[in-house]
Amino acid sequence: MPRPVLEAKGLAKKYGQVSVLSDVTLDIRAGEVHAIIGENGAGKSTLMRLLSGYVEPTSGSLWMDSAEVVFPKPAMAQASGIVLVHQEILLAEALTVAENLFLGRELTRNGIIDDRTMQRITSSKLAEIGCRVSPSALVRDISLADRQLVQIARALLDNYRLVIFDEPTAVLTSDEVETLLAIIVRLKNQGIAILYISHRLDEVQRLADRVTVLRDGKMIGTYPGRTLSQMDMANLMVGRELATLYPKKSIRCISEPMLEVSGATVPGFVSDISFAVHKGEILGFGGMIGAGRTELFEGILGLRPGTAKLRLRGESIHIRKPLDAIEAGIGYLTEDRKGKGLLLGEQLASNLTLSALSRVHPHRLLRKSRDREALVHAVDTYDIRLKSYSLQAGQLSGGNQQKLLLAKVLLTNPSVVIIDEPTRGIDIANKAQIYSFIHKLVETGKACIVISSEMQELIGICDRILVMREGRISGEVTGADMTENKIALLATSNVSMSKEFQGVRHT
Amino acid sequence: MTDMTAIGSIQHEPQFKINWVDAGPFIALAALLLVGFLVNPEFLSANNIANVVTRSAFIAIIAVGATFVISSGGLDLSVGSMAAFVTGVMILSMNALAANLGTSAIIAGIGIVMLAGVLCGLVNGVIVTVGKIEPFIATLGTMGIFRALITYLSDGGSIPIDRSLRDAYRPVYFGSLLGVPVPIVISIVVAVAASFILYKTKYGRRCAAVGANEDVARYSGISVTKVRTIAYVIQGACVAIAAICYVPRLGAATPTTGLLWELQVITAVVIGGTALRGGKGHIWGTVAGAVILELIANLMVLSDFVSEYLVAAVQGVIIIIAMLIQRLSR
Amino acid sequence: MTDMTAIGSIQHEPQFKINWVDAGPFIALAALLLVGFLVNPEFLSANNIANVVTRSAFIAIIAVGATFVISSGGLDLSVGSMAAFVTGVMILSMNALAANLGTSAIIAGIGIVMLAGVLCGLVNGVIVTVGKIEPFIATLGTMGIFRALITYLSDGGSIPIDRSLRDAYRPVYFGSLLGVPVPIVISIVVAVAASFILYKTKYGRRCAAVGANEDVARYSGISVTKVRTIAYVIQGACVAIAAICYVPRLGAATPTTGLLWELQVITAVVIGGTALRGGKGHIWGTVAGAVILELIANLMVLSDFVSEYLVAAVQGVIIIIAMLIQRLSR
Amino acid sequence: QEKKTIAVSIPAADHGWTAGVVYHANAAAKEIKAAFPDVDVIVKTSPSAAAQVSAIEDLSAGRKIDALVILPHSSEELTTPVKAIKDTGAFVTVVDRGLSDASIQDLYVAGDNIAVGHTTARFLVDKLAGKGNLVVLRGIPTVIDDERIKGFQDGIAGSDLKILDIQYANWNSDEAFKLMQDYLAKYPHIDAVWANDDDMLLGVLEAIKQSGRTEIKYALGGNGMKEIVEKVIAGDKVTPIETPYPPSMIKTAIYMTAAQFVGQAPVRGTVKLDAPLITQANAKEYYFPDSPF
Ligand SMILES: Nc1ncnc2c1ncn2[C@@H]1O[C@H](COP(=O)(O)OP(=O)(O)OP(=O)(O)O)[C@@H](O)[C@H]1O
Ligand SMILES: Nc1ncnc2c1ncn2[C@@H]1O[C@H](COP(=O)(O)OP(=O)(O)OP(=O)(O)O)[C@@H](O)[C@H]1O
Ligand SMILES: [Mg+2]
Ligand SMILES: [Mg+2]
Repeated sequence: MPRPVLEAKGLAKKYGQVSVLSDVTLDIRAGEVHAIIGENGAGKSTLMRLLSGYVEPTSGSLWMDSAEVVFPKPAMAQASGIVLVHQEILLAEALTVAENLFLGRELTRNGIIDDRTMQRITSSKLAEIGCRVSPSALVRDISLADRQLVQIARALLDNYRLVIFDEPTAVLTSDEVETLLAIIVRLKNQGIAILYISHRLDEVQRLADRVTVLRDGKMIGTYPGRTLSQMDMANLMVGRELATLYPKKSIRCISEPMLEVSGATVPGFVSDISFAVHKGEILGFGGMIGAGRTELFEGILGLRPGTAKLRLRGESIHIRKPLDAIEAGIGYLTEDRKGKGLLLGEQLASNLTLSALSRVHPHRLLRKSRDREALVHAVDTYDIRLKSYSLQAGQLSGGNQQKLLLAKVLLTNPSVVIIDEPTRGIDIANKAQIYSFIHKLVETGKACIVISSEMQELIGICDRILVMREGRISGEVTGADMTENKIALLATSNVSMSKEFQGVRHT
Repeated sequence: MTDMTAIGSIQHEPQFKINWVDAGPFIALAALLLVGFLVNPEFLSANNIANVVTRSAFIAIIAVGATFVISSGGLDLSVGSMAAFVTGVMILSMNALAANLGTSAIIAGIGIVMLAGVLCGLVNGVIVTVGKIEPFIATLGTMGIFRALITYLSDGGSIPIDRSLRDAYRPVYFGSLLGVPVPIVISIVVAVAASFILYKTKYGRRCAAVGANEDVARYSGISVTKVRTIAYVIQGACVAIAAICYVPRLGAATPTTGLLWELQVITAVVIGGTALRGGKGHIWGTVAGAVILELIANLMVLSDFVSEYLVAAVQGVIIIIAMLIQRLSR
Repeated sequence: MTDMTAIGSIQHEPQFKINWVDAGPFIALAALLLVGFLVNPEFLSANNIANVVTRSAFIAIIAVGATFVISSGGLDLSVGSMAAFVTGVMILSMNALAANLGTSAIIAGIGIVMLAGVLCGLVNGVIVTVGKIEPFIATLGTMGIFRALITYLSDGGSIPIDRSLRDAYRPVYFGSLLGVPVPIVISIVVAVAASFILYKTKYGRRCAAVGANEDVARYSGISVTKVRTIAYVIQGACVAIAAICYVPRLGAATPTTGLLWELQVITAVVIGGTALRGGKGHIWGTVAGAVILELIANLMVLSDFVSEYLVAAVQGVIIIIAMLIQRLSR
Repeated sequence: QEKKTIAVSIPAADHGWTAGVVYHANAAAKEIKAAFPDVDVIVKTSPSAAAQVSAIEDLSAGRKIDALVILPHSSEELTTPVKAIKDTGAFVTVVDRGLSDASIQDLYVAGDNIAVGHTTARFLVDKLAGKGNLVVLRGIPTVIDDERIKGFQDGIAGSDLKILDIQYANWNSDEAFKLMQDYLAKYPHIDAVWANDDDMLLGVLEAIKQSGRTEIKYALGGNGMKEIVEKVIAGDKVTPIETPYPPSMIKTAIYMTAAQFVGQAPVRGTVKLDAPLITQANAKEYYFPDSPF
């Protein structure tokens, strides 16, 4: 058995009185992929931050090569060969990709910054993990997925002994995931230790040599990876038997168009797209990263410059600014929860009610009690796991932030709900909850648009899927046609569309 | 499998909780009062404290407005010149009306100055939000503009209030209500109204949201332009209110009226606990900050240690120490 | 799966790219020169332009330093008083040494003022980074301190340079090198050195990173404290260099030397395209910004349209317009 | 005949007295331009010594200047630039503050700051019978302020008048108001106050009025502001006198300079304005109701 690269003994973390992690003991060996799984808020990210020097443990110790080590700063962990790829993206938006990649370890020649070499290395590192952004692009201007890839590239730049990935695939599409997994296998074969967190249990099953399960801040145990089925893992995480993931597709009467969009154009991203979503329908939007799905909807909803003709319940509406959309009853859940979704430094309640202030507080005055009621209700409905109501949004775990954001959007009581990556970073048990929630929404006569990079998810819940490629709709799949192959084909090649897709179906 | 009851015990907000960010400036204030008393017992005499607090009223009132602007992520350097300008406008119009209206020209003047303040604030707001110009530069520009306008209106000299109005108007600075000097009463009213707006209305929530993260605010359906413009308008209104208290004090507007008030105002807001990069505003902290500044100046005069040349240095040191106390007490 | 080459056809990086952020201030500068020429053809006379550019050297040099501070997410309001203070220190020590050293006292003075500038910058840096005090307040405090110190040193009057040194020192402002006035040469040297540091060294990269996102910088193993402190030290050194050019021009340090320079400096930096909230700094833009400010003042003197009382207003309007041009040209 | 240009460089109107200077300079320019079409007068104000140096450079770079009338912010800083103008052959008139090198000045119209302090001091020594407690307000730390204070201190030297306190109030009435309030809180007995400028005196009087204190026998200023001269005319008990330091000296200087070009008798040399005591008897001579100051 290879020697452990890093051992944790009795690690615990408390924030004030609240214990978020207790008595975690684990070892990570060279050349293994060690997966950590657990529900949202189980303490996975906290554990990773403890191991890599971002947070100091309340008690417990870390050992490397049979000597105790402490990492008061991330840089010291990195010096010892441990690097963390964060769940939340940590890059300086105003700097370029290459500058971010080499931040704190810039290359110089004769004391002069060597941008040429850095850009060249950046290009090749990014190409290696399938990311095509220019090294001189500003991080501000690249998509979330690309940012995640840049973050990963950062961790692969040096030869670390232990690379920790905290939900690296949450924002990636399947092809990128494949590339990443291949890289992880390669690292492992080079004798590097990998800690891997994911809510996509299929990845865990494919990759992990050992799996450690956390539940509510406690260690449930470490198991040999191949012996566990996905269902076993889910049951261990949750502590009870789980039902099926996707709700049964009910037969709903889908006829009346709810939102019709025609000629949507977003300069530089999307040209002349038309589609309609119907009452009671869940419409999926698939495609590769950069297909322009996010931009399409941001353009339609007045969040970025763009033009489109809209009809809601048959009546034409004009959306000039985001508020118009909310007032018309169109809710949009952004894919960038940290930058555009939540005020990380604010209380949960004020985050929750921010876009629905007038609904929650029908009177002139704000009342704390109404905020509180809304929060308790949301925590209950969306099963947001938290230890205290008075936290700030940034102190929630990633998945629970996502749930809070969903609650925030639905609080405006929209009749058309557009969800960009609905289950990004959400654990398997809660995914099922969110799916059933979406179903309940459309059963009450609303319409729902789901943009997702997880094809399985789209197939699992949608009635119909539109696939985008390079700013246009390249095809539509329904019913039995909804297979991963079909969608992937439409998303990546331009040959198939002529036969199967004759434009948007209007009813 | 363990049971589920372990989870789900969610802590409610502690019943008894001191908000240390809010307490910071008051602790600094208390420390200052103590030091002052040790330096010169006169410092805590009712008369002296009343004087000092009364004259901190202008800065306090304007700083309350600045709390909105700064909280929403803006900045306003023009407040001092704006105060001078609207004071000039007010006096000129009162004087013009005095012949016909008698002392009720004061009421008209108050209406006019409020209008002028709101308009000036609107101009600032529009330049910043619609023109999308860095607030520092935009309001530095309008600072020059307002200052030039008052210089122009006064021909570089002073615009004194008409004799016939002077006595009727005097109590607004020198009078008292139930023993409390009127300017203090006014600033308390302004601060109460402002905390009400900032903490109890939707607008206040939105203001803090815009300051904390513009994008999130926008995606939440908040009009950043509108919220920030309104903040500047509130600032303008506060400047006008300060002008209303100010006029009876010396009875004139001059090109030096309100000089460097902007620095004092911003300092008061920051000492009060509001971050310059925006986010939550602390109205009462701001008021405490304004009082702290005035007390420091007062302490300088009452103490005998400091050469007149070094007053500014000691003041600088005390401000830095006050900030340290404010910060450490969190 | 089909092959992947189909993706990535939307190219966002244009082949031919003018950096408009960098060009902005120069476009504003060009517009101003045009307007100036229309107002008064004398404006573009070699003599006038040389004068204006020469005297913008002080602000330009200090603003180059401020570009570091602002880029790293800080702010320095104390530069004007610091300039007065170090000028005073320099003159006093030169005068004291002149008796023994003769004109080489100037060399000694230059050494002393550089040391003084660096120390003052260090004080600012340490208060901001170690004391963790909002830069606005910290440097407002030291602004008072430096101002008081020069008042104290000069006994409220002025500190003139010794007659025996005056002529030897004169060329540093009035001389020229290959036909270019010395202060222009010095500011170009400073700007070149600064662009080298900001764009070509690790420190410069880290400076921008600290300003763009402190947390990310810290997590990347960059010492935010160190980077920001060094920025203030650079600022101090630049102030000292400006002081060196300043002395021969005015021949004395007074308590009013450098008054309100801080506003001009910050304005120059912002007009130059560096954002006040930190991030990438634009050295040459800053220099252009300083020249723009001086040109506006010059234009005010050369044009005859504006009542003397309204000069500040017109200046304010022009600054706002310059910012608009700068912003729109992106 | 060739058109002559007179450039006038003065401080910007940053408080009452300088505002008066700007007013009188503009008035003189207008009158002269109207009276003598061949003489052009350009008035430029500058907020600081450095700006004034720039303004002079600009004026001379832009056109040929036949005469310069300057009220310098400070002597040292402006000597060299004014000399440069002189070297182009211009006639140089200096007002109020002499340059470090007196040979540059063709004409010098001088105010006497030392006398402002000294005259006031002698009045107080006399009226208080050489005994009492004084508080003093200073302006902005500049040479002008320095000289007034020095004159005052020399004036009370040898008497038993004691300066309890002296602080800066920046020639600003608001700050003077606050400072006086603090003096009143600090000192239970004050016999007289001297604010070295009338702007500040306004604030002082308001503070005294508010305090209701009656032991203060005199509150004096200086500069000849019209509000204060009115008080003197009215026979005010607390402010019975005033020392002039008339901003109109700039007008005198501009006229005398213009005489170089239009008059028969060119004027050179030094014109010293004294600072006599303005009392109820002569106050009317110093009262200009139309001036802003
Ligand atoms: N700074 C903090 N202060 C208080 N509580 C915190 C803080 N940071 C995290 N927590 C709490 O710690 C718990 C564990 O969070 P963590 O981010 O480790 O969960 P996670 O397992 O990574 O979940 P997810 O799958 O949703 O990312 C959560 O309940 C969270 O609210
Ligand atoms: N060829 C390309 N090279 C570099 N960047 C690209 C390219 N194509 C797209 N992008 C980046 O991708 C972004 C568009 O992705 P967008 O988020 O719209 O896609 P999406 O379909 O919503 O994908 P997802 O939501 O799955 O990330 C743009 O911001 C753009 O910067
Ligand atoms: Mg996590
Ligand atoms: Mg997207």
